[in-house]
Amino acid sequence: MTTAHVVFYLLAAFTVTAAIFVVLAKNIVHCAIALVFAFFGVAGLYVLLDAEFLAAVQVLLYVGGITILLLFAIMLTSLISARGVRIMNEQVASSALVVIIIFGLMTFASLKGIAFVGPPPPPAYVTASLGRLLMTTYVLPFEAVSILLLAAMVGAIILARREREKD
Amino acid sequence: MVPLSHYVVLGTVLFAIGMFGALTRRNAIGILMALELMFNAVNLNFVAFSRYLPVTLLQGQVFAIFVITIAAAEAAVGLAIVLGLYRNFKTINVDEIHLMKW
Amino acid sequence: MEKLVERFYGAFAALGVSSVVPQVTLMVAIAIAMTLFISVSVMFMIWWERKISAHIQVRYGPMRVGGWHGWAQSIADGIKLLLKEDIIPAGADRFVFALAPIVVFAAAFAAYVIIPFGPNLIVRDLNIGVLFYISISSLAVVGIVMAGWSSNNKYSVLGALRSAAQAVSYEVPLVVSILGVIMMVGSLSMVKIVEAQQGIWFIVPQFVGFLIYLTAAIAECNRLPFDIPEAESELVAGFHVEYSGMRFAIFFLAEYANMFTVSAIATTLFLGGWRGPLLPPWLWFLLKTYFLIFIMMWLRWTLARLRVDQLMNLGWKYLLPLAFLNMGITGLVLVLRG
Amino acid sequence: MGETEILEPVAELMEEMYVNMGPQHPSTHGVLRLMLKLDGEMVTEVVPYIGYLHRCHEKIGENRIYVQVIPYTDRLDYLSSMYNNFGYVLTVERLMGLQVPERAEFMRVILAELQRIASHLIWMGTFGLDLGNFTIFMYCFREREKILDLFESVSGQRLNYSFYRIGGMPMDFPDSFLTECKSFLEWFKQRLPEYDAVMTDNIIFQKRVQGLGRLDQKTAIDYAISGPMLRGTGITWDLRRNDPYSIYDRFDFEVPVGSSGDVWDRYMVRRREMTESVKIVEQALRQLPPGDIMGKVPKKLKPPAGDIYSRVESPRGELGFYIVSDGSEKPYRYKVRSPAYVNLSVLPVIGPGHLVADMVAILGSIDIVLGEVDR
Repeated sequence: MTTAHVVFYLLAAFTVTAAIFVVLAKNIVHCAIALVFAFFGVAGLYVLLDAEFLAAVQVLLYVGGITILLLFAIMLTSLISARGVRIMNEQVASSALVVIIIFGLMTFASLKGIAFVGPPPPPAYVTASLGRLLMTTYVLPFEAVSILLLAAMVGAIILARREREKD
Repeated sequence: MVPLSHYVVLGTVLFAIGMFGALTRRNAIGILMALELMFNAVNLNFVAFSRYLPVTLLQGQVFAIFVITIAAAEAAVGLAIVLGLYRNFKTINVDEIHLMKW
Repeated sequence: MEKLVERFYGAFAALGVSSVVPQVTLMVAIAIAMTLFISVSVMFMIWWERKISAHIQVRYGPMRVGGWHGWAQSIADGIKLLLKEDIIPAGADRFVFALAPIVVFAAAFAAYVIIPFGPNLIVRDLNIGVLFYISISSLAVVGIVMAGWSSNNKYSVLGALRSAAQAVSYEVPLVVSILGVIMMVGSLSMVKIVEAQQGIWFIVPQFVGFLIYLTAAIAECNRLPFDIPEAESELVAGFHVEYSGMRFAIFFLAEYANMFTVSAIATTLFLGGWRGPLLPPWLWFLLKTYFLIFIMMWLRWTLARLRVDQLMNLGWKYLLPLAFLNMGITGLVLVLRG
Repeated sequence: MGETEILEPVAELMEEMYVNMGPQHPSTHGVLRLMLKLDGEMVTEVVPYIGYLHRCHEKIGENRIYVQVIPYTDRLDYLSSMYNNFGYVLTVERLMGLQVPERAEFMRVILAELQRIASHLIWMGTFGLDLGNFTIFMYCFREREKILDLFESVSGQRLNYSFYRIGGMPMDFPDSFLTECKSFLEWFKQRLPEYDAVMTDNIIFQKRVQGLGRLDQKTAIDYAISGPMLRGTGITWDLRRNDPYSIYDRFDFEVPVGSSGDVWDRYMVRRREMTESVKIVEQALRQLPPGDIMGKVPKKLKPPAGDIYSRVESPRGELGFYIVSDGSEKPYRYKVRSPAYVNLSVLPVIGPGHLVADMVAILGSIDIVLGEVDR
C-alpha cells in the first residue's frame, strides 16, 4: 500500500460517491453540484495517471463550461422549486437489472480480456508531445472536431433562440 | 503504482452509475448529467490505458480530448434542446413529453 | 529554499520515519504560510483601496484605528466580521449555502500554487502552470452560482447568472491573450516564462496581449468598469446579498485574493516576474503586482459601470478578435524568424 | 396611475418575471416602488407605485394659515427647499397683489439659483452612483456642502430653510455673504471642468447614456413634462424665460436645450444649467441694490376670495401652486403641481425596452424627489 494507492482509493471513493449523488439526489441543483465534484475526482485521477494537461482541460471544460451551462439551463427552466416531485421514472427496477448485467459483463470482460502489464516509466513531457500529435497525426480529426463544435454552437444558438413575437 | 485493473473497474462502475441515471431520470437535464458521467468513465479508461500500455503513444489522451470536445458540443446542443422543450411543453420531464405532434 | 527543504527531509530520514510524514508536514506548513500571506495581503489591499479611493474623492479614509493613517482598520473590520452572527436565510439551501463561499475561496487559494514570487520561491512549478490557473479559476464561477441559487433570492440568482455569463465570456479573451506569451516561451511553466524574459519583458512585444489580459482580468475580478454582477444600484449586491458575517468575509477575501492573483499572473507573463535591478526578487515581484493592483483600483474609482450588453459586446466583438489577431501575428513572426 | 393589473408575485417562467424594485432600493432615490416585468434582462413593463411618503401636504396646507404653510413647502422637494418657498410665497403675493421690494427680489433670485445649482449637484452625484461612478458623488457633495454653508450663514438652516416670507425676506444677507458667495462662484467655475473630466468626457459614461430613454417632443407635451426633461427633447421652454416671474427678465442667460430627449440630453441640460445659474447669480450679485427687504404686509393675511395658479421653474420643472381663497385666513383649497410627479408619469412610456441597468439610469435622469412626488 503506497501513497499512490491511498490517493487512488480516496479519489475513487470520492468520485463514485459524487456520481451516486448525481444520479440519486432529489434536487437537480444538488445533482449539478455533485457532478462538479465527480469531475474533480476524475481530474484527480488523471493527475495520478500523469496526464496533467488533460486534468486541467477536464476542470476547465467540464467544471468551467459544461456544469455552468447545466446550471444555466436549470435556472432557466426553473424546476428548482419542484422539490417533492418524483425524480425517477417507472423503469427503475428494469433499468437496475440491465445496468447490473452490463456492469457484470463489462467487468468480467475487462478483467479477463486484458493482459495487465506493469506501467512503463512516466513519459517525459506529455503536454508538448500531445500538442505535436494533435498537430501532425491527428490534424484531420482535430479540424473535423473544430468544425463539429462550430456546427454545434450554431445549432445550439438557433435552437435556443426564441422568436420574438412580431406585432 | 495502482494496477490498471483498478482504473478499468472504476471506469466501469462510473459508467454503470451514469447509465442507471440516464435510464431512470425523468428530468432531461438529469439525463444529460448522467451522460456526462458516462463520458467521463470512458475517458478514464482511455487515459488509464494510454498510461499503462507498453508504448506510450498518447493516443488514449488524444482520444480523450476528442471525447471532451464532443461532450461539450453535446452539452450545448442538448441544453438548447432542453430549453426548446421547456418552451413548448412547460416541462422537461421526458416521460411527460410523449406527443409526436401537437 | 531548496536546500532548506532537503535538510528538512534529511532530518526526518535520519529519524527513520517514512517520507510521507515530512511531505504532509511540508504541505500543511506551506498551506498555512499561503493562508497567512493571503490574509495579510488582502487586509493590506482593502486598507490601501480605501485610502486610494478616499484620496481620489478628496477624503482621508480610515484615520483612527491603529494610529498612523488607520492602518489597523482592516484588522478591526476582519475581527468584526468574524464575530458577527452567522445568519442563514430561512428559505436557503443550507448545505449549498455553506459550501459556496468555501468553493469560491478554494478556487482563489489554489491559484496561489503557481505564483512565482521569486526564483525558487514558488509552491510548485507545475509544467501546466498557466493552464492550471485558468482551469482552477473557472471553479469560482460554480461557487458563485451556488451562492446565488442557494440564497433563495431573485436578485442573487440574477446576479449569479450575470456573474457566470461574464466570467465565462471573458475567460475566452483572457486565455487567448495569454497564448501569445506562451507561444514565445514554448512552455506553460511559470518559472520558464519568467526565465524567458531575460532580455526584454513581454509587455513590449505583447503589448496588445497585455492590454487585453488586463481588461479581461478586471472583468474576471468583477471590478468596477465591469462590476455588473455586483452593481449595487441595480441588483443591490449581486450573488452575495444574503451573506453576512464570516461567510461574507470569505467572499470578500476571495475577491481580493483573486485580484492579487490576476495581477501576479500579469506580472509573471508580461512584466518580467521577479526580475529587476538592486532590490531582492520577491520585492520586485510584489512591487510590480501591487502596481497593477493600484491601476485596477484607480480605474475603479474613476470610471462608470458598463451595461451588460456593452460588456458582452466588448468581450466578444472587440477583445476576442483582437486577441486572435495578436495570437496570429505572434505566430507569424515566430514562424518567419524560424 | 390608471388601472393596473394585479401582478403575480412569482412568475411561472424565468423568461418573464416580475421584479419588485423598491421601496427600499438604493436606486429609487427614496421610497418609490417599481414593479418591473422582465423578459430576461429586458424590461417590458414598468409600473411605479407611489405614496410611501405621502404626508397629506395639501390637506395640512388647508388647515394652516398662509404663513404657516411655508415650512411645509420646505418638505415638498427637500433638495430645493428655497425654490418651494419661492413658488409658494409668489403665489400668495400674486393672490393678494403684494409688492416685493427690489432687494428682496434679488435676494430671492440669488438664493433660488444657488439652490438650483445645489439641487443639480445632488442629481449629478446620485446619477453617477446609479451608473457606478462613486467619485463624482463625492465631488458633487463637496461643492454642495459649500452652498449649504452659504445658506446656513443666511438662514441658519442647512436643508429646510423656510427663508422666504410673504411680501419679502425675513433677514438681510450677513455682511460676509457677498464675498463668500463670489469666492464660491469662482471656485465652482473651476470645478466644473472636473465634472466634465469624470463624467461628460468619459467614453464609458457617454456610451452608457446616449440614446437611452428617448422621449419625443409629442409625448413630452402630452404628458405635460417640464423642466430639464422637456428641454432635453429640444423644446425651449423655461418659465424663467417664457413666463418670467420675479425679476428673471432682467438677467442674461441661456436656456440650454437638447436634441433627442435621451438621458444624455437631460444630463447635458442640467450640466449646462449649472453654468447658466452661476451667470445669473453673478449678475444678481453685481446688481444687488440696497434698500428694504420686507414689503408692506398686513398683520393678518386674508387674501380676497378667488383662486390663482402660479408657477415657477424649479430645478425639476414647473412647480405650480394653486390656491383657492374664500377670504379667510386659511386657504380653502391648496394644490401643488409637482414636476417630479408629472415627470415620473412618463416612466411607463420611456422605460420599457431597456435593460434593468438602463432603467436605473432612466429613473435617475428623471430626477425625482419622493417628497415631492408623494407630497
